[in-house]
Amino acid sequence: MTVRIVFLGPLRDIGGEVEREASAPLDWEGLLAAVGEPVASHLQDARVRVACAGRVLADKTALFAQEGDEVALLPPVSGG
Amino acid sequence: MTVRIVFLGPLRDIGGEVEREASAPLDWEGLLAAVGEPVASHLQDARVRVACAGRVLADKTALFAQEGDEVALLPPVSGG
Amino acid sequence: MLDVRLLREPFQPGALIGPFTGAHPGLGGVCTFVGEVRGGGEGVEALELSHYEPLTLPGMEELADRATARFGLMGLLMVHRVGVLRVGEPIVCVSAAALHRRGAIDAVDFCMDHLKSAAWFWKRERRADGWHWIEPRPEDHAALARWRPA
Amino acid sequence: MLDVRLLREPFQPGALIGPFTGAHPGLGGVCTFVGEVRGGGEGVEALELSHYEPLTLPGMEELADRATARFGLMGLLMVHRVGVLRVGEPIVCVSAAALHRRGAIDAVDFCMDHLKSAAWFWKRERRADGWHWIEPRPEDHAALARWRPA
Repeated sequence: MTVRIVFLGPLRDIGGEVEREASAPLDWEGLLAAVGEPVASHLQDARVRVACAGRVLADKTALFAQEGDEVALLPPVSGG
Repeated sequence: MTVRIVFLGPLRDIGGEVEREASAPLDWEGLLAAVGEPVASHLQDARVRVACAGRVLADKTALFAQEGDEVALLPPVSGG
Repeated sequence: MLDVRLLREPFQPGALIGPFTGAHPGLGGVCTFVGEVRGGGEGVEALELSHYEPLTLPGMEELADRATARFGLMGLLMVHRVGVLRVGEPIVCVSAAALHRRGAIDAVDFCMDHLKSAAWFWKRERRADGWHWIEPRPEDHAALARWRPA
Repeated sequence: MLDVRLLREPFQPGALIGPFTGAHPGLGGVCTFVGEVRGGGEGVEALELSHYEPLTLPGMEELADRATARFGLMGLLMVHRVGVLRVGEPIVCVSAAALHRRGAIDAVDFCMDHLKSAAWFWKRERRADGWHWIEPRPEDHAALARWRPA
């Protein structure tokens, strides 16, 4: 249980949790399985980005999180 | 001697005076004669406007200043 | 709140902007521009701004009215110095309060473009070799043209 | 001077802008935008801004660097609140100092468009019926698109 998955913004409410842990290594399919529905469906939305170890992935389906990495689920933003 | 002609901005240096008086009524030809060269030449520049009695004239050659009016010679502006 | 002033003495923009912002509870954003007499490399020692009393302040008030209507402002502060100014002194301060940032930012942009090349001010700079009159730069006229109806 | 901050507690923009302006002698203009939590008719009681520590501040710093280079700024102040904010509290303050007004105004416009819909913040509002997540409006995306190379 060594990858931490962090839920941001509305995904926190949708997932009903702020973070959870998953086994390393964690790829895209593993992530979808780990978060379950309905978050997995939201992750398919192109506007939802994924960061791993502090970097936003250009292609989230290429996720490959290692032991100790933090994976962040980033829905559309709204600041200012 | 009852129309006051006011020189603004660079026209003050060009005319060598801040204001002068002229006889009423004063029309465009009278204004050119009253201010003399080189100010008269500058007044021909489309960018130089003329105000009479606190209103900028749409057509400065239609000037017709009455007794007590102030005629202002307004070269291109630069604020801010 | 519409607050338009022509000032003969130095002013502190911060002392005006605080109360101006406070006068508009419920606002979404305030944009402010402060222009100062540039110093440094250009050798400017002082700046003199002259105006024409019967036109200058009424022209600023009309500009403020137009900006308020065009950008749906809650309030507008427009302050311009005249007289002799030293390097570092504020020349102009425009602050616009609106519900959304777009109106506030555009209103400041609009007012500055107009104050710069379509308001009744004449500016000259004193350099080592004397006074020089300043005309708006071509880019100032281009900036102004952006606001005209197509 | 580049001053980028993420604040968890209320702040007074005026207390930051004065020293920021003072830190740039020789400047020509300073443009500042302050966004506040809108109140009034919309029934908003509070706003919560959340962020993601590893991305948010680094992203703001990168945005500040880009704006400084793109608009030739002398200095840039960029402050954003996170946490729960009440109506009337400042959310964001961006202040840009430059030799000419164009760079200062455009830089503030650019930074606000990016903070609004391309920075790592998530916003929700509490109204009488509970919390509601806010997404950028279509006009926010359109505003952002203005800055992309053609």
